[in-house]
Amino acid sequence: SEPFTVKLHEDSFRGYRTDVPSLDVEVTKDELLTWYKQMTLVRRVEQAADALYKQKLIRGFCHLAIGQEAISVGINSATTFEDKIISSYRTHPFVLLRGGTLKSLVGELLGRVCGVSKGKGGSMHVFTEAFQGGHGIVGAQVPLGAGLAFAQKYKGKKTATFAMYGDGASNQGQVFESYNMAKLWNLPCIFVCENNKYGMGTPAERSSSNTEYYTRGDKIPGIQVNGMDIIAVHQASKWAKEWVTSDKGPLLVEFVTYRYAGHSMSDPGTTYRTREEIQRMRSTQDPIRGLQRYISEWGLASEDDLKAVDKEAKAEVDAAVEEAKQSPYPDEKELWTDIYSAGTEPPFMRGREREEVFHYSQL
Amino acid sequence: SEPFTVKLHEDSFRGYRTDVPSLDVEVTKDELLTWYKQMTLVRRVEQAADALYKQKLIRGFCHLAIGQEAISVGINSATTFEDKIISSYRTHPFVLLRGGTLKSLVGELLGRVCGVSKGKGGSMHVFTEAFQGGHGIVGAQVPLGAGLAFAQKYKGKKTATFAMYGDGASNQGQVFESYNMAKLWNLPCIFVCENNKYGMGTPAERSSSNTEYYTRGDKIPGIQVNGMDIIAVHQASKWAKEWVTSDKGPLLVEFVTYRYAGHSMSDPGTTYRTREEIQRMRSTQDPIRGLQRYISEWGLASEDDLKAVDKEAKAEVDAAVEEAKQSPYPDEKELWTDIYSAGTEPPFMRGREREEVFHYSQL
Amino acid sequence: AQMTVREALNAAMEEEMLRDENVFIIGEEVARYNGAYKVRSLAPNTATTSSHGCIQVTKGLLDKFGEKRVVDTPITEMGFAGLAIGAAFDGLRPICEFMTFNFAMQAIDQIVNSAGKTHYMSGGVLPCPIVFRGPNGAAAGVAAQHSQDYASWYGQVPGLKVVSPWNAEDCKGLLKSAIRDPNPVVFLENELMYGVTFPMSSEAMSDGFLLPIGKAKVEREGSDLTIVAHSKMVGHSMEAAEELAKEGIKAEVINLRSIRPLDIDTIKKSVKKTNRLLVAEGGYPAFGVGSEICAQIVESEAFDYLDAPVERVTGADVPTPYAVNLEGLTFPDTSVIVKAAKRALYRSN
Amino acid sequence: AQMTVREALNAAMEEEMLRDENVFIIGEEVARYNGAYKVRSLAPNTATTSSHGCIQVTKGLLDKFGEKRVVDTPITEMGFAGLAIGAAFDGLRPICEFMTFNFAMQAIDQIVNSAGKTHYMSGGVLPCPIVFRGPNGAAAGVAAQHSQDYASWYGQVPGLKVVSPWNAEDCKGLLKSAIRDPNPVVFLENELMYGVTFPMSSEAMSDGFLLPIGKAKVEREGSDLTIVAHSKMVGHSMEAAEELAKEGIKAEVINLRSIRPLDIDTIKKSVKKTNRLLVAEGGYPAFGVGSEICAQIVESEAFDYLDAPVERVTGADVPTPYAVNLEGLTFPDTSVIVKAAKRALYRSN
Ligand SMILES: Cc1ncc(C[n+]2csc(CCOP(=O)(O)OP(=O)(O)O)c2C)c(N)n1
Ligand SMILES: Cc1ncc(C[n+]2csc(CCOP(=O)(O)OP(=O)(O)O)c2C)c(N)n1
Ligand SMILES: [Mg+2]
Ligand SMILES: [Mg+2]
Repeated sequence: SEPFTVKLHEDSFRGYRTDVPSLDVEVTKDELLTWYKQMTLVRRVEQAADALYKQKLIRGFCHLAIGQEAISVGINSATTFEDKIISSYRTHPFVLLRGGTLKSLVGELLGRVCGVSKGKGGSMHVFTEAFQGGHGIVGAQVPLGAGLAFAQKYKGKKTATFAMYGDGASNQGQVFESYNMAKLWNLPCIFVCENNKYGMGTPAERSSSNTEYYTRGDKIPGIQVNGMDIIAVHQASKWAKEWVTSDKGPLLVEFVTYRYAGHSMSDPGTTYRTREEIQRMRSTQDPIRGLQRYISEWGLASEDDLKAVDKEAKAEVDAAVEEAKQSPYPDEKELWTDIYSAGTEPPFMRGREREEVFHYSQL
Repeated sequence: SEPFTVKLHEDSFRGYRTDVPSLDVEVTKDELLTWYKQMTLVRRVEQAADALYKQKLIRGFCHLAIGQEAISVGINSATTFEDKIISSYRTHPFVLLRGGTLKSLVGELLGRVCGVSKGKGGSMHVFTEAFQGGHGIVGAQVPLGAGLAFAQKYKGKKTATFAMYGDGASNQGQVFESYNMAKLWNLPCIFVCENNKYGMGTPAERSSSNTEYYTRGDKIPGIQVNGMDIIAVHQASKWAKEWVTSDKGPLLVEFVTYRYAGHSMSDPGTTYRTREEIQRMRSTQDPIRGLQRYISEWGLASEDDLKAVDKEAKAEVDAAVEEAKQSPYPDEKELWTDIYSAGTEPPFMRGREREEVFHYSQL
Repeated sequence: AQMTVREALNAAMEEEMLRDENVFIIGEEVARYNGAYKVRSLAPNTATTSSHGCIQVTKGLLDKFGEKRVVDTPITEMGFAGLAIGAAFDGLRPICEFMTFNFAMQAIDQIVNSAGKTHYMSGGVLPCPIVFRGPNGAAAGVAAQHSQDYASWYGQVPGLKVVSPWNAEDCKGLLKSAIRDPNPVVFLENELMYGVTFPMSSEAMSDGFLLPIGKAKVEREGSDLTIVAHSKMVGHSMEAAEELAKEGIKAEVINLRSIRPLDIDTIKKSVKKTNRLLVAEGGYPAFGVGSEICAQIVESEAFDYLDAPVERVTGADVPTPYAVNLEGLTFPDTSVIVKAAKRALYRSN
Repeated sequence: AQMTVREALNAAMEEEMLRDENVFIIGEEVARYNGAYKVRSLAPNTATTSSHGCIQVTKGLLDKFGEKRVVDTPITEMGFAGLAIGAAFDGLRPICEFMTFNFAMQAIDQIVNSAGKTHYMSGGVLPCPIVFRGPNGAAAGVAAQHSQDYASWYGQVPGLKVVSPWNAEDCKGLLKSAIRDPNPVVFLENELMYGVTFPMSSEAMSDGFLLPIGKAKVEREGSDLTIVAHSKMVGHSMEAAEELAKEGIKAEVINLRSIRPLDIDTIKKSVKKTNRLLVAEGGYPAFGVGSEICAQIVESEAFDYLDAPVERVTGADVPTPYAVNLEGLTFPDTSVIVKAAKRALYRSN
């Protein structure tokens, strides 16, 4: 479809040691509708996860990205599968956006063999060929991301890495260590702080002596972006990718956003913030409704069209959930695979007592 | 003696998010002569360590502070023994300045029982009641220092902690973690970067994407100080102590200095920098000669007086070295003491084979 | 009286904070956040949700002692552990909580090198009275990075004391002792146990109740076989002993309580009586608690009393998988202990 | 031909870098600094100064391969280890050097959790072909924080392979295999060995020379007693065997080479022949290599062949002291091995 230019709200960006991306964004109807569909799908699958957790079909931790959909969809929209994205445990959306199927995502949450990680990783540890996970140790993914960027540069690729972390994670020392190396070595790394205002129950001001996360890279320039506006996220991500792939060195990008649900499924999310605050964010900032408003305003689709998209997303998710539920648990042999690369294992490994021994010749 | 006011060179200080200390410094003749004596003694003892190492009487690592004497002496001059100082492995001077004797320092280097750490720590691990060490893991001492400051605040003391680290160490993540906590909690912690331009063989520009170390605390104000001028160091340290004890929160202080010798005794120190550079620093910036010039200029002591000080320092050091050499090695029982606090040990501990068992009842 | 493990830990901290102004708690979400960081535990005989991050372990302490003494930190394990150690160097008595010991791995240099070795390296000048505590080992369904058992790692380090309690009395008495100990103590809790209720003697309810670090407890006497276990595995061992009893086998169960110092004397004494030894633990098999106990027994006079090989029941040698069926094969339970116990008695195979 | 251990390591890296563009070296002072970070080694039969920080191990590689492939880092172990792992996730083959494994403790979360477990947690999606290398255990006179042996810690973790070579052939053949291995390999060198010269077979000199990870080597055959050792202790064990031979005792010496996988089969076979086992290592005694080998032997059919308790010769259970006389009591040497060996043969006591 035809590209046209829209104008972002003037508060969409703030810069530190740099100008900000243009507020004029070229988009197409197809793009906007795709994003709408993707964000809707993401929300639906998170809602399904919520339900599955409550039915005790998902174990352990389960962190939902509801409210933050514009970020995954917007970053993805600005990248190809050659770019790298690495993030924390709140990353179900990237599976859908970057090569995984609904079934493979839900299957992972249920610990089934159809899961993206064969059921071995669970909600926090999801990966695809084009999404480097899915990491549960807060902050650890940031140097890993710098390493992905290092490899891109090493290989002479004109691609970017988005190394993502939260406002809470931003205080981890290894984040600063990564900034420093990326700047010293001019790595094509975009450090993305997904500032959803809380790290678990701790508001940003109580964890971070500077809550303007885009300014925390010292000599590394940064921009702050309205992370609730998919078009702003798209524009910023495109601009950031352009920045790092034109050898200007690393960049910090802070997306200001909000998580609607608790930190993880077991957190009601209302002891450390007010219901009013949550309600206000939902009603005034919601990224899906925001895009919906744009679409209507610009006459790109009717309300019914969008409702149909939503309905379809729901149906797809429901179907995937059913399919995933039919998927078997991993075969018991899978306990032993992937500890080492196939073919390079020791002859055998030990189970819980001396007679429980798995010989790889059994595979 | 009578206080009088001297004026520092206008380049002595630089500020980040703060004004700088006054260039007018009130000093007394006694102070200046004391500092001269202390710096001289420090240098002499380091030279003795150099010789002892070459005689193979000092084992392992041995890091000398020659060239950097103004920093330990200047910080010490601005503090009492109630203040805390914690630093890395280049810390022989603090033993002398803060309660240890020459003999106890040299004894430690030689691994004798008279050593400040009973011979168990060696050159890198020296401690006194008023000096909290002496730490060999680069960067680890910085959060420890923040913790000392935390305790000072907890106990309601109006004292300060100087948490010191090098230009190389400054990139350690835990340094940034410490900055952040100190700022969040308003700790009376002075983060002191002793920038001697190199971390081992790596010049500052190759380790640090920002080499203006005093600006790296983000929201924490900082000052840069000419670390080769004892009066500037004194003034800055006094000002810094005043800052943190008046509840203004933490502060960064960068002392720009230079190490004349190699990184440690086994480093000739000339492969990664030129002999000319070293020579230039020695001849134009030397802290002892600098103070000597002030003293002569202001007529506080004759050249002969100062020579006598130097001679006395040398004699004292020589005597201490001889005494320390006479000190026995630790008793074999000392292998087992101080693993746990006395009286709280397990009944016994194991040596190298099952019959080598030490029973604490043997003590 | 009865108490959950969580309540016992909470009581221990409260009592010691009342007793000594210098005791304070520091860690992530220890103060303001009220029990929201939970992982659902699917283990039988635990509440359906058990706290992760121990928030509920420190619950109420903020209200009682204020922000000065109950300190929420940023997510900076190395930094706040180091800070707590520094505070201990100055004579405070920090209780440094890790949401789990898996996250403490980021801080392990501070725990081992700064806390564990500085007293020695300073010839006694710098003391380090500190407790590092939090859940160790696996919770339910949290996968490999969140499920490691660090008992043997910390247990290897001279300078540290390492405690791994099982029930509510253990937790109360040992945590209080750990807080009063002038040395760094690593206190390894088990998240799956937090919600479990145990009886408490009136002695254990008192605020003077202390259990000695470094002493194991014979939880059940027996003459046919010695089962040594720590943490959650003590419960499984007790269940296993019960099952074995049905077949007339009298198992002695030793609750290790401390990993360092390791109370080998109590084990030796038991082995001399039973002539058979099984060690049960939840961690990886290699270089584990069972290996060390086996080695110490073998090199002692008890070796001559062994009528069967020492049996080790351990976690499987795999990174913990998420899928419930695979996870089930990863950690030992009562039936695995029973199986190995019978083998030691030559009643199976 | 002859080579020092240092030269062998250097050659292994050079050959593999020539062979595979994706191999690169990253660490502190690996590139520009030429061998200046040294600690004086007072061990006999080593040069008086031996390199610490392995600079000399990477010597010359910068000139040959340039800054792209020989990368000096800031002093940020956690960060650069994580970065190297990330690069491995994308298919590069980093050799991540730590000045010593004592400093790697700051990065151990990355090594264990990110490198060791991600392949499993991702069901095989993210591979991690990386080598972490550097000196492990004690150098001479560097005190407690700089002297720890991490063999058993890393050896405990499924997902990692762990190598602990002794001589120049080991170093060359095993490091080359480690670099080609598609899994994360922890490669534990010994600083006191860097300067020691060993003969090299012509096979070992060739650039196709690979030794299999996970296989031990019988360095000396014997029938009276099995001595198992790794790293520097292999040398002491060989000397001990020589001394024992003077008294007519034929000791078999097994060079373990790998800690994980642990080649228990070779040990079992030997024990069945000799009926006596001694394990020598330089690390702390508890939860060590000796403990694990003892446990595995005891629970195997070899148990029935044991005519004497398994002997463990280890570092003493103390934080390493600086003073030369105390340090001397901390680490085992040939005489301690001889003593324990004779005891196993009932020739002493
Ligand atoms: C090293 C480490 N410490 C603590 C935790 C427990 N934890 C998991 S998520 C989290 C909060 C992170 O907050 P933030 O970075 O803001 O991300 P968000 O959850 O808001 O997306 C904490 C403390 C962990 N997983 N790893
Ligand atoms: C964690 C850690 N990594 C590496 C080392 C090895 N090391 C000792 S001193 C040093 C250089 C430190 O430089 P800097 O901080 O500038 O201090 P300086 O020696 O110049 O006083 C290094 C890399 C160490 N001791 N600890
Ligand atoms: Mg957040
Ligand atoms: Mg320096």
